[in-house]
Amino acid sequence: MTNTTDTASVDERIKAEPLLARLMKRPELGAIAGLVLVTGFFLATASEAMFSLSGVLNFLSPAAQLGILAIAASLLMIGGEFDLSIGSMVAFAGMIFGACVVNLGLPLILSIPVTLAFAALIGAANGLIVLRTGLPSFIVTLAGLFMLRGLSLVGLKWITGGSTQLRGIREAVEGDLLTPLFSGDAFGGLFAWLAQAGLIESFPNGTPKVPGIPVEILWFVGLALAATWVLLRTPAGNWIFAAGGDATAASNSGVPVRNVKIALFMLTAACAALLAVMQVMDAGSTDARRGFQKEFEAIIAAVIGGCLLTGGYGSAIGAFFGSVIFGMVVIGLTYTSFDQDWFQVFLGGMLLLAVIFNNAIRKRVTGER
Amino acid sequence: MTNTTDTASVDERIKAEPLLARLMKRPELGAIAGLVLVTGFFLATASEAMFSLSGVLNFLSPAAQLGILAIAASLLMIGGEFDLSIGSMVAFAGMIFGACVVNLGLPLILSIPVTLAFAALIGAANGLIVLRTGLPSFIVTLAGLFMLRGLSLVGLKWITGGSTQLRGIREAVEGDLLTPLFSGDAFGGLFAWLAQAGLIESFPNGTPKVPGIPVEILWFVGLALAATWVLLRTPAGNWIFAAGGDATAASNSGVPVRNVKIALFMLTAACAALLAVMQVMDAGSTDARRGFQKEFEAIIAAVIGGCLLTGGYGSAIGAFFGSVIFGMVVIGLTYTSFDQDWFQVFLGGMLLLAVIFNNAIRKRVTGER
Amino acid sequence: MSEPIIKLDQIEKHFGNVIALNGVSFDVRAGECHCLLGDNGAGKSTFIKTMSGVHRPTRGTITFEGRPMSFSSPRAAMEAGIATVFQDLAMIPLMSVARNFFMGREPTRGWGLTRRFDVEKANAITMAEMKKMGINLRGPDQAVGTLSGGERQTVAIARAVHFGAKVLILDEPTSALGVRQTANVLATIDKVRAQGVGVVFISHNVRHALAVGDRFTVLNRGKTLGTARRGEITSEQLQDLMAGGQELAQLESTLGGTV
Amino acid sequence: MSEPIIKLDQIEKHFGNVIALNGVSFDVRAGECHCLLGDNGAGKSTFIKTMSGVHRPTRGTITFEGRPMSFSSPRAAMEAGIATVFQDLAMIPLMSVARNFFMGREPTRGWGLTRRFDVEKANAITMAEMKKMGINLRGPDQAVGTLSGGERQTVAIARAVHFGAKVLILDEPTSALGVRQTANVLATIDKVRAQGVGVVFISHNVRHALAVGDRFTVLNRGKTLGTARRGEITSEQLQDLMAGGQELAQLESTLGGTV
Amino acid sequence: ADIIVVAHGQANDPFWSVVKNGVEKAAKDTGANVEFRSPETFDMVAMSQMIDAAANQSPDGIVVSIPDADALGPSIQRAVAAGIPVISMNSGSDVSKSLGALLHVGQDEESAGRAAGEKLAEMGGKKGICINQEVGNVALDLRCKGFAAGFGGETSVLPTSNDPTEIEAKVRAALEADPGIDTVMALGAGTAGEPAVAAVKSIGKSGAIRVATFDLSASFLESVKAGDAAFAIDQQQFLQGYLPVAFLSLYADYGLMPGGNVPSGPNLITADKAGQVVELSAQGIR
Ligand SMILES: Nc1ncnc2c1ncn2[C@@H]1O[C@H](COP(=O)(O)OP(=O)(O)OP(=O)(O)O)[C@@H](O)[C@H]1O
Ligand SMILES: Nc1ncnc2c1ncn2[C@@H]1O[C@H](COP(=O)(O)OP(=O)(O)OP(=O)(O)O)[C@@H](O)[C@H]1O
Ligand SMILES: [Mg+2]
Ligand SMILES: [Mg+2]
Repeated sequence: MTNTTDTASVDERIKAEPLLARLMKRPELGAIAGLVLVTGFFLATASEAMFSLSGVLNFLSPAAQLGILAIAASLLMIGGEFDLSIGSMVAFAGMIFGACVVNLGLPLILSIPVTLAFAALIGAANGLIVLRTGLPSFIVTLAGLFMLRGLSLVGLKWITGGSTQLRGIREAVEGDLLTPLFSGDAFGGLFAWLAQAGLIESFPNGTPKVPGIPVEILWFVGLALAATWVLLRTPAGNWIFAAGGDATAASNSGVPVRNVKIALFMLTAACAALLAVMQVMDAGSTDARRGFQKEFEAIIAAVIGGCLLTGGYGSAIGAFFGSVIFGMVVIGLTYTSFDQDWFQVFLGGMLLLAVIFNNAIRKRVTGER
Repeated sequence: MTNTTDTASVDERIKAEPLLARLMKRPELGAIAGLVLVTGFFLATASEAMFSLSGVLNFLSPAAQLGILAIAASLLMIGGEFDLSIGSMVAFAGMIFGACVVNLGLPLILSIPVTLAFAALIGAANGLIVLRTGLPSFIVTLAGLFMLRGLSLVGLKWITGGSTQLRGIREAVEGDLLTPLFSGDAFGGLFAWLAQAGLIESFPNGTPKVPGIPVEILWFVGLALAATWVLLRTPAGNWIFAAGGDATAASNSGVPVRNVKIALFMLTAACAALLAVMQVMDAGSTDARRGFQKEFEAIIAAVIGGCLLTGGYGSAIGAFFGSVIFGMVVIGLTYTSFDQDWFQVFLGGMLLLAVIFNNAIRKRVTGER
Repeated sequence: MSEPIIKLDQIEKHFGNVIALNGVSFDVRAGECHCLLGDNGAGKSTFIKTMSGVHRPTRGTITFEGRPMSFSSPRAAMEAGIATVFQDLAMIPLMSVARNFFMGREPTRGWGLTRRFDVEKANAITMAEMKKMGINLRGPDQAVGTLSGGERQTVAIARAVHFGAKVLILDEPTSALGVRQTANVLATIDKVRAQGVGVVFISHNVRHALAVGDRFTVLNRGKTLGTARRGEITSEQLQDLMAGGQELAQLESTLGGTV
Repeated sequence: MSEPIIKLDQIEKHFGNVIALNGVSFDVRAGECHCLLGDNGAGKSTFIKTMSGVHRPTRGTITFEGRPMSFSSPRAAMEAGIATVFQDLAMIPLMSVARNFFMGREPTRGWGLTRRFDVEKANAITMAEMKKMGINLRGPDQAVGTLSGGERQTVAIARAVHFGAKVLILDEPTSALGVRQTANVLATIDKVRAQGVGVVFISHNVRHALAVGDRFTVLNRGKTLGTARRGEITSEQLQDLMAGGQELAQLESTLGGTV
Repeated sequence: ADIIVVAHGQANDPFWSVVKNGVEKAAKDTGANVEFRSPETFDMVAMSQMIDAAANQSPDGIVVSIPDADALGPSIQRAVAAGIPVISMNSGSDVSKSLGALLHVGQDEESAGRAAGEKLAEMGGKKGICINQEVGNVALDLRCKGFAAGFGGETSVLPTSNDPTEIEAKVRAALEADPGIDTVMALGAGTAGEPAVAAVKSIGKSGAIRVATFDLSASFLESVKAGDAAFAIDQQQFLQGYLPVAFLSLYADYGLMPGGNVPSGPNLITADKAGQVVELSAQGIR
């Protein structure tokens, strides 16, 4: 071959690039600027209770629940599809799970896999319809949104004999070995010790004000790490980016686009079911309105975190930060002294500001125009 | 130049194509198959009152109200953008309009232009933010969704002194010359005559059961025709397709992409305001939840009608049929004897069936694979 | 010789930390074909994009017909009389051939509210211009996305030629073309040049460049290597310059001067 | 001569009412370079897409290594040992060069849960293969969308060559390449052919085809015009066939045999 | 008899599902053929169109709820003009007569709110929040308004979505941000009442902060029984579904109709009564 002089190592056509610029270019870290902005805002305006340990866990817990959906939704969006049925899936899977533990009396070790499998099956059906018909996933999963919501109502009424709420779940799962994995707080012992040692606040009776870290937060963090690992460090991650970037080109290059997409639909549905299990066990009951509009919020969180609606670009860590931003803004206003009538104005304004700020900082730092 | 033999007129590489196939290839007509399916379904299952004159107008009227939004949304989607704030805009513009006629006592000839201009201004702001920042319109107009909804609440409370409902609009616009253009029924005289002649049903007291054609239906049809004309027969239509198909390529080819997109955002917002004016005048009141989730339904109708979420493809006539299908399914259930609990299951199922049927028929007829 | 229609001076263009152009000067005169040559990644496409209003130069000046000029958009450049065939063609795959052909410059009929896109005229012109280039389209309403690579490229060239007013920029216009179509494009360049249009022609094919070029400017790694007039330079010298001045002897021996 | 690796017989392909291929037969043997030539829109790309599993033929049979075969997907064809450079390159613009290079065939490291995409290896191979083709990339993580046309084409070729097992299909691989890169690609074809790979080479450049081709099949309007061996046909005859058998004399005289 | 019910609440709303159960029971008891319809969201325009659709089918009676008299008035009047007997229920007691309805079965939202507010003030409340999970829904806004009027002390509205998790976090945030709050008024038992009880519990103030809710849910009633919550306001919406259908069917068959409005609530359910209601609530009857 030709003997070109090796100029790659010192290319005169590349300017030196500071570390910060290199970091901000990563879609994973784009949302950090928005998080900083929002945190700064609340530090300045909110009651200090918000950033006490219990206050932080209080807004992280809904953020985590949203995030479990948002991370899965972000993977699906990167893969080029939507799933609008995940909110309804939360209600539907909650019903299945409730029926398993209350009506059939199954232990968790059976109920949870059954619930997840059921959800994954429906996810696979969504995926198959999308791929078979070539219809946009928006419309197919929209039909799923309506149908699952309706079926939850019909099913709950049928199971309970007329009510839209199924109760008695907490009693049914009490004492099950798996319960602590899906509900309640983790590290209870540690926190009790810390409280005794006076390191964290406690009630007058000596029990810590914060009994532990809600398990959903651990799941949320774990899921974000796992999804990031898959996206960035496995062949499957490469396939997801490729399938979403250009399905034809990916398929022509040998990526099994169909399988990737179906797997993503299954994952998204299963994550919705996982959330349902946790919510139902925490609340002790489920009703037909659970998860209402969560699909929408999950997409919002993913987009705040830098996912493109057109697919092929985004990150799970972005969705993680997006969920935290969203959760913080939604709960945060309550800690401030603003008139609560302005809540929605404030919510919209903060979201827009956070995203614009992300964007502006990234452009400034990386020198894009 | 070279002298090629003229083979274009009789190209041996083209099979003869029946008229039906040529028609079904047009995005305008793709949704007809779904409409036929849905109509057939209701003919078979619904009370015959549904397809009486008054029954048809009854489901066409909500379809028309949705359609006014959906047609504008379809143009915007073809142009490659979304506007999620149109539902909230209905409430917001309704409030502005209500304040104009009730609180300021302005005549319609001033109130309506003021309302439309206000809306268009907000639309332009949406567009400018999208183009300036390069953020997806999804997230920008989502912020608009929250903010406008919140402002409607705050504004209504401020105007009415604490209530979220503004009343007395019917009285305020009564007698205004422009009122018949935006509310009530058209062709009242004709229908009265028809009833007298016994050609259409009438109440025992002799007034026709159907007092006329609701004006929103006329607006709906007019708008669909105008939008179709613009899309297919004007340079602006070509620019809309180009801007949505590939903004960079369009801009490189000399299409004023920015202006096109801003104009579309303004149009969409103005159509939402138009709907608000009609709804408010019809209902005589407005409240902070008007238009709730209409943005979503408008997108659904446009997608049923064949618009792609990725932009660059679709039609206004498709959105027209999509709205009629959606309106028919939503109201149609009222005429059947299905249990309301099953409504959502039914709605989702019908939508999916209609879209799949559209698709299958088109593929079959045009021989695509 | 006549004054240049457009003249670019010391153009630099940076993308983030990438320096794509590092001081390039270039001009085109009426009635000449100025070839822009160079290795892959030398910056040719980036350069002509700054010329046609797509990119704004990071540094450097543009003079159009004697006046300093900064095109705010491709549309502005177009209105000033610059027509471009981009390397990526700038076509909308979902739109029909005729609509792509007239995108941004639709012919109209009627006045006021009845002013409309003259579809019949657009269709007729498209078919005729394509046939001139040697492509018999099946119909003007075929989507561009279903055309073959060469057919698509021909649409882009026919479009630029049809609207080309003062400067015609062609970025590797013949890369996907068949023998006959290539001959037609080269003949077309010859023809419009004779009509006083200034042509900028980018190619990797030395023979094509030598066939129509009046001047030859070679870019290398974002910088100008120099400009030569027709007749001042041999095919071999040009080829060496285009390859970045590197030795081709070894290859040429194995493949027998085929490149 | 050896048995063909892949043999296609009387292939037809219709798109709706468009007949793109109307009975084309073709085969490739191990260690030969079979050129597929023809006018724009003749159906070359459509034909090689049926060969690599993208399209399913409307009619006709495919025989792979002696057994009838119908590839269900490009992945299946790839696994059977067919590597293709498509005319549109099949790259994802938003993804990095290295990720595109290994798309669908990622190298891994570790076992079980720690089995992961070996990014370092992928990066190193990508840089090395690109340099072999004459392109010095700035870095393996540059997005393909920001590469120049020729750089992008080189990625696609380097990828196919790297993975090419039994058949290597190249659809106009040299169209956007510079002088040096073209020479490299032709030399590469020569090399892999010597290793026993069957090469299908599509080009509009008669010189490139003659430089590496062993056999030449010409398509015209969806049909085979015939196949010739190297040496059986002159450059001029081939050129006439490629232009659909039409007179080029007039053009050649004005442009002096440049095409 | 053919009777159509058009309500503004959705079938999957726990409150309205009880109304619907009442309707179904009445249908079974009277043998009438009854259909229950409601728009997908709180949407007055859609609801008026549904009333028109109902009138088109010329049933023997229509039951409607009237949360917005201006918007629904013309449709109701059209139905009345067409000679269809109409009974209003749940909301609209003030306008029912003037629109031509035969009578009204229900509770006035504002006065129910006032009753709750008075009771909570009597229990010692000084500073309260009203959790509104559907701001802009006039019926819910009226409840908060009534609560504020009856309570007398300092009150504010806490707008939320209707996601229980979010409501719990927000209530907790509100209570932590302002330790002076001693009263929480929820506008729905399942959506807001239960999470509010959980929030109070999580900050260790069960009993110290009084939680009350509109409507019933079995879990909330158990909290009432256990002393974690103060009371629930029952408007016995089962009756709002049952009675109008029964009346209309009797009217159709025999021309019978009571002489005036039927108040179905409010009915405060406190710890002593909670026990007996739990089971019925679990079955969707209360
Ligand atoms: N948007 C961008 N961001 C970063 N680098 C870019 C961008 N656009 C171009 N480049 C880089 O600038 C250099 C010049 O690209 P350009 O497209 O101008 O080359 P070219 O001379 O047209 O090459 P070819 O002959 O292959 O078409 C290339 O190395 C390319 O990678
Ligand atoms: N999806 C499609 N739908 C309709 N027609 C198509 C489709 N794909 C290709 N064609 C038509 O089939 C014919 C053959 O196209 P093909 O891309 O195979 O040509 P080609 O020989 O590769 O030409 P080129 O040299 O220009 O690349 C063209 O006329 C094209 O318009
Ligand atoms: Mg280039
Ligand atoms: Mg081709």
